[in-house]
Amino acid sequence: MARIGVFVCWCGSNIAKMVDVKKAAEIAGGFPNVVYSADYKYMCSDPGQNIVKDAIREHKLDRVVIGSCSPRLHEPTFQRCIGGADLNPYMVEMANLREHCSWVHDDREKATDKAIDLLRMAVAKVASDEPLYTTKLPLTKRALVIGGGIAGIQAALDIANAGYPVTLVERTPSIGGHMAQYDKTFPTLDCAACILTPKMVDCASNPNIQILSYSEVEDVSGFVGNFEVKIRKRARSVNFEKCTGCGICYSKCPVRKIPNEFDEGIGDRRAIYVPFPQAVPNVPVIDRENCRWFKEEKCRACEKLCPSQAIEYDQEDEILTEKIGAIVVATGFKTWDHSAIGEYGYGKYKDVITSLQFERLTNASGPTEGKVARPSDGKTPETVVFLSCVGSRDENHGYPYCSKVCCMYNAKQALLLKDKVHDANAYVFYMDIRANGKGYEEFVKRTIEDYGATYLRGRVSRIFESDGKLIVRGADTLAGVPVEIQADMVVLATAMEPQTDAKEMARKLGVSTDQHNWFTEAHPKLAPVEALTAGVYFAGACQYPRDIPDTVAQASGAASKVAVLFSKDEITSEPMIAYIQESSCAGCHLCASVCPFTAIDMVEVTDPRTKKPKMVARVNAGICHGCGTCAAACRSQSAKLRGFEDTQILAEIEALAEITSGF
Amino acid sequence: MEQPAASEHNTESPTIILGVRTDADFRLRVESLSGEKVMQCYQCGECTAGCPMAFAMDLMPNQVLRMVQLGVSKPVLESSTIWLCAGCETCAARCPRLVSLSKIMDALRQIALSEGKARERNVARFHKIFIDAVARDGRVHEVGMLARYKMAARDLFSDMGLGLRMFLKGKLKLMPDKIKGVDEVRRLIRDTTETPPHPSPKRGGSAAPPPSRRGLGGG
Amino acid sequence: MSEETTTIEQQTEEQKPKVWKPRILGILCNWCSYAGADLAGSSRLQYPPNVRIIRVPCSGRVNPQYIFKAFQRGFEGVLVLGCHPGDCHYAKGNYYARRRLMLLKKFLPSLGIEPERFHFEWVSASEGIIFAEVIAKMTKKLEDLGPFSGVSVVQGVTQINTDAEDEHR
Amino acid sequence: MKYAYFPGCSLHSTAKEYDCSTKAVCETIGVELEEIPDWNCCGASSAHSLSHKLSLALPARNLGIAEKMGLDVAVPCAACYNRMRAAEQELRGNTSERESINKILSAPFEGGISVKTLPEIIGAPDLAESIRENVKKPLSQLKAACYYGCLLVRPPKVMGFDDAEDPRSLDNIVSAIGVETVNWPYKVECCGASFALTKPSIVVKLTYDILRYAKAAGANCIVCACPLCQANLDTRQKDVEAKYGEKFNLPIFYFTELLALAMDLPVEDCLKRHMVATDEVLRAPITVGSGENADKR
Ligand SMILES: Cc1cc2nc3c(=O)[nH]c(=O)nc-3n(C[C@H](O)[C@H](O)[C@H](O)COP(=O)(O)OP(=O)(O)OC[C@H]3O[C@@H](n4cnc5c(N)ncnc54)[C@H](O)[C@@H]3O)c2cc1C
Ligand SMILES: Cc1cc2nc3c(=O)[nH]c(=O)nc-3n(C[C@H](O)[C@H](O)[C@H](O)COP(=O)(O)OP(=O)(O)OC[C@H]3O[C@@H](n4cnc5c(N)ncnc54)[C@H](O)[C@@H]3O)c2cc1C
Ligand code: SF4
Ligand code: SF4
Ligand code: SF4
Ligand code: SF4
Ligand code: SF4
Ligand code: SF4
Ligand code: SF4
Ligand code: SF4
Repeated sequence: MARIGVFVCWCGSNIAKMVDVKKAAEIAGGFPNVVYSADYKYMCSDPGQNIVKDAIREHKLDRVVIGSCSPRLHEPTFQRCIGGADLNPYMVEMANLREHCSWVHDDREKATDKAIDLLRMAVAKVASDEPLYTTKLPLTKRALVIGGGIAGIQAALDIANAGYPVTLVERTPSIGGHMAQYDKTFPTLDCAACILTPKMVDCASNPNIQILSYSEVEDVSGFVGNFEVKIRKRARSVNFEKCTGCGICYSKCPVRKIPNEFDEGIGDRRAIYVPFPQAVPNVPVIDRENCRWFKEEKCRACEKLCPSQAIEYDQEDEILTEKIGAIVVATGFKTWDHSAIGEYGYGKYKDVITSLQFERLTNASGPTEGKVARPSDGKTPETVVFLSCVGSRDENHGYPYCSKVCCMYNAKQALLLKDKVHDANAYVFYMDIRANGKGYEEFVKRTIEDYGATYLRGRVSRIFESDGKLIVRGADTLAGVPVEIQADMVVLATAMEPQTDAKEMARKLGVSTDQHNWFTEAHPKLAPVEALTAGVYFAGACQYPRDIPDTVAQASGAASKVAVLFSKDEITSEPMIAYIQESSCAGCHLCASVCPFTAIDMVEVTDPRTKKPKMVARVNAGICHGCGTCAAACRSQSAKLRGFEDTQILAEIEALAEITSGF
Repeated sequence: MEQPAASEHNTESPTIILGVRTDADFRLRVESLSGEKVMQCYQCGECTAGCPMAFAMDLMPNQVLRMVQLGVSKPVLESSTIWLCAGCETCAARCPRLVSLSKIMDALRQIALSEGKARERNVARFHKIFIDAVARDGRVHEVGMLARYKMAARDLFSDMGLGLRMFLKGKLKLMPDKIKGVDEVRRLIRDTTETPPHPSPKRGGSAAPPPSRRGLGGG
Repeated sequence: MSEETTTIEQQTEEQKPKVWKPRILGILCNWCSYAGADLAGSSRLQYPPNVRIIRVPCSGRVNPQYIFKAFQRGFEGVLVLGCHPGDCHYAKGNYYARRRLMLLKKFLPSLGIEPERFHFEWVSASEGIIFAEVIAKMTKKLEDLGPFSGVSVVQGVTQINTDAEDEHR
Repeated sequence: MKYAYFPGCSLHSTAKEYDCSTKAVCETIGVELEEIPDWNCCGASSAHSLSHKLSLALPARNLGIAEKMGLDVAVPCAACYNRMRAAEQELRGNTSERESINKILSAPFEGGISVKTLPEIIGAPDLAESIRENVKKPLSQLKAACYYGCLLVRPPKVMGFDDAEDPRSLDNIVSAIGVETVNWPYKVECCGASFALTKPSIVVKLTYDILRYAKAAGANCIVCACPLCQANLDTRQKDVEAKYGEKFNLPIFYFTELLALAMDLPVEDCLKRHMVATDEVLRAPITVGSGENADKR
């Protein structure tokens, strides 16, 4: 038989003014299983808490009801309080007599009635409270970072420097991501290589970081602290240990004219290649689709020439299995394919290029060694038109959202053009200039005022070729006129969009994506780096378009979340989570299908009665957040939620059923 | 030709008074006639950039839309622009916000006509005469229609050479076709226009201008 | 114990002839709506004293049998309040709640319960005013509907939640 | 293959040559055309300038009659096609509008048939063979700029049979009869047809641009599928030349005229009606002696 104590708080006059607290305590004293009741001026004060503790000892109370303010305010206080009197902290319920009663009613009699009812409900619920215990789960202190752009690099370095090992998985042969493609970065015009390559080298030399380039995540299972990750290390055809990075192989490979992905197709690479000279790791890969040996069984020149005998044609893909405690997703973005726009020529005009291509054209170590030259004939363009929002803010062809960084790199590129080709004309068509960062507005101003780029407020309706020129038909809505520019080159600020396999990656990780396939954070403001799935974090442009400063800030945020997680030796799981009563579970999968966190797996067990195997649901305590959606879904009442059992909620309803008349 | 509305417009201060005199219903009326959501436009100007008629317009297409967004009707309804829109749909095909400005232009022409505010009278007159011709015969008879238009526009001599050349090439037919179902066509026209045109009773079309209405044939 | 209960019954007995007031059960999610009700309190908004609130972690926790039980036990109205779409603390528990409870609402007439007696709404943590209004409106609506004669056909309930009903009786 | 034929007002007067070449070509390649009895004007751009409903109602009458015939409609004139197709699409989707208009119609339109334009019909893959078989004299002396104008392809969601920014149907058809086509930027620009009478100065400017870009792309003629485009480009060419002091001398062909020529069908009468003389380009660098035969006709 439960022994319940009820304590009614006055809250000074906050409750006592409208509720007859003495009467309430007195009546509550007579409820079933209540062996003690009292009232006091401030229950949460030290003397108040001592009254509770003393009564627990004196009257051998095993559960407690506090009639006071909202449990959202003081539940932890009273949990600690009864814990101090050696009761399980979850054996307390609160009746909200202040926010839900004394403050909202002006009829003392009715408020007192209501207060008594609220106490009655709390007493009914507490009677079936069970002691709850937090569970400790083991924790593997190794992080996985997926994607080796600036986001992944920064996150890996921060985690490694906090003292935890990191596996950094990058799909391409080198880490560096998009930032490695740029010459200068806004708003300070830092040389991208000068600030990025040291970080890349740090990654490679940090003993806590294992870089797996040319690799991909195949599969992720488990839960926070206890993930098991399968990684496919694609066959490089070059022995990682033996290769010294001398470069003889790729300077001699006879297959030359392969458009280099890293150069956005403007420059060429060989069949054996490193994507760019500062690549990390500086070990080439053989592109088997283009290599003559793999295609025609001819050549093997690289093998003959390699001074270190590093070429291994018979390498195969390897699958590594790693135990991982936390995952940072930093897979970045790709740019939108403008060949969807007919009025801009369906991507057919050679001198209509993307901003990423322009980055390569201005890069001192790029295909033109930093000389701005138009792709069709290599001539230096005199008039270059930059178009904003190509595929962004465009529901007709592309995406409704703003890509956030293009306004700024448009300014950067117009500035770089004027810097490199002094008498060039730079025209920038824009709809709004979104320069909302530290020093950004000033940067745009510089481009316009000091460098003389011409900004035109409007969009371009048509680009076509005539007489060796690109005719750009736009509008200047400020002047209220159509504008025609005869250009030598047009640069399209194409939208940033999620990686093609983002949805697939989300599925592997059990995280969600929005309608455009950007990864969804747990809360847009208060949990911007966390996934809803515990132990998974986002960094950089995989979550939404963002620039380098934001990316780095978020990457460090994600890294510190990982460090916080790893700073404990075990994972403590919340006690108020779901569990399954396996004896009655029909294995119908309904609970698993509604769980917002995919915390429920179906497992095979032996039915204790029939001794036959059957499928039942099992809640993964590391993942469950305790929402109770499963418990409401289960038809056989087998999925249950600790702390909010059906029996308890029904008891609260039942308690009021005794009152037969209106309130 | 005198254009009282336009001169009034020109002498007025260009300041748009909002909040006080804004014709709030104007936008809604345009929206319901056109079926387009006017507020979707974010004033990028792509319509203006691609409009083949922009060079001849007094308000740019995006400006027309802006005025509608603001609920300012007078400058729009009295503009040449709405009559110079060729309905070529270039704007609608390319608008990044999926607004069909050409449908909005249709709606504005309809409102301007019903309020007698058509600025480009010849264009408005032409459309009227065209539909009058359809109401007369069920088909358009170019010579008759041309003659009526030229009379109404008091513009008998321009294009005379062209007309003669076309006539000599056998391109102009002298006698109109009249279809059997002309009554049905007249009913269609009467029941689907706010103010139905009045087909002249005499076959073959006299040179008399159509019945005068404010802002239309009245001149 | 029995003494006190008698007192209450006497009290309520006395009130009964004065004014009849409907009894409302409110089931509120912890993160948004319960907090909204708290805000109504901290803002000292006044609303009719006929509602009794049960706190659940999420509107997705609300099992339809709670609502049937409440009607069976003589409540004149039941309210379920949850976070606005997109605001759910558990991402999408409220979507499940909406789906389930809309279905339930359709069922009510077959049990002889006017569907207006059940109300489902989104109330955020900052919508204390809306919470107070919801209670006031619901009270008014139920007063207009008059006392509830009780669940008429019980098979319906059994169809939806057979095991549950028996287990907890 | 049989269609309900809707010639439209122009093909009965200013564009007779389009009408007769269409009929001749269709007969030859096995497309049967049965004129919609007692058809009425589609309303052109005037109807929708006055009343949206009227712009649906006038085509609806023709559609209703065609539905009674049980045939899809073949429309040679791009302007009529645009109006008929727009009405068809809207009336099929908008039940209440359809019903209210059907009340006035003697033959109601219920959405059972659809409207096609001639380039769509003749350019259909299954007719390619039949066209190839009938070509007697490939017109390889021609280098054509195919001009689609606005109404054939826009709005793309309604017209939709060809690309709105870079349509290819006419190019493909005339390529099949040996005509070389040029890539040029003014394929789908507007010629201002609806202002032919009211704003000649505008038409002259728009026409000038079209002619200019066609010429710059190296074309020696323009091919079109619309009587309004043809009329503008052909009849106004003299005015353009006078105003801008530039000689173009670009004959404006209906694509059906070229098909007929290539198939050696009698189209002499058609060509006589052109304002810009056609014999020069047709005679030009003669291949396979086709020019002579054409002259004899
Ligand atoms: C033209 C252009 C110019 C720009 N200029 C500037 C500038 O001047 N200043 C500035 O602040 N910002 C600039 N930005 C924005 C900048 O590029 C981004 O902020 C930054 O690159 C985001 O870094 P990230 O690491 O999140 O993504 P990314 O740079 O895209 O890196 C993602 C990495 O993940 C890898 N990856 C992807 N999928 C997988 C997978 N499944 N498995 C393993 N690896 C994977 C990719 O290969 C890549 O290496 C510019 C953007 C563009 C388009
Ligand atoms: C009108 C307005 C509306 C906004 N609306 C939104 C919105 O809808 N959504 C959104 O995302 N953002 C919004 N913002 C931005 C948002 O307010 C800021 O992003 C956010 O408040 C920043 O939080 P903070 O903690 O950095 O700074 P603050 O909120 O400014 O907090 C700083 C705190 O530090 C204290 N403090 C200052 N100096 C000292 C000192 N020397 N010693 C001790 N304490 C000190 C201050 O008293 C203050 O409590 C809005 C901003 C404004 C102005
Ligand atoms: S417990 Fe709450 S109600 Fe009681 S004194 Fe403290 S604040 Fe006031
Ligand atoms: S594979 Fe051999 S040749 Fe190529 S870079 Fe490495 S060591 Fe040099
Ligand atoms: S074997 Fe392949 S990669 Fe090596 S040099 Fe030859 S083609 Fe190049
Ligand atoms: S950042 Fe600027 S250019 Fe890019 S989509 Fe946004 S507004 Fe357009
Ligand atoms: S819903 Fe219930 S019965 Fe079905 S699998 Fe889950 S726990 Fe088992
Ligand atoms: S309580 Fe919520 S999070 Fe936990 S298993 Fe059930 S549905 Fe999933
Ligand atoms: S193109 Fe569309 S969005 Fe842009 S100004 Fe014109 S109507 Fe508005
Ligand atoms: S439809 Fe009218 S406004 Fe639009 S582009 Fe054509 S002429 Fe201009």
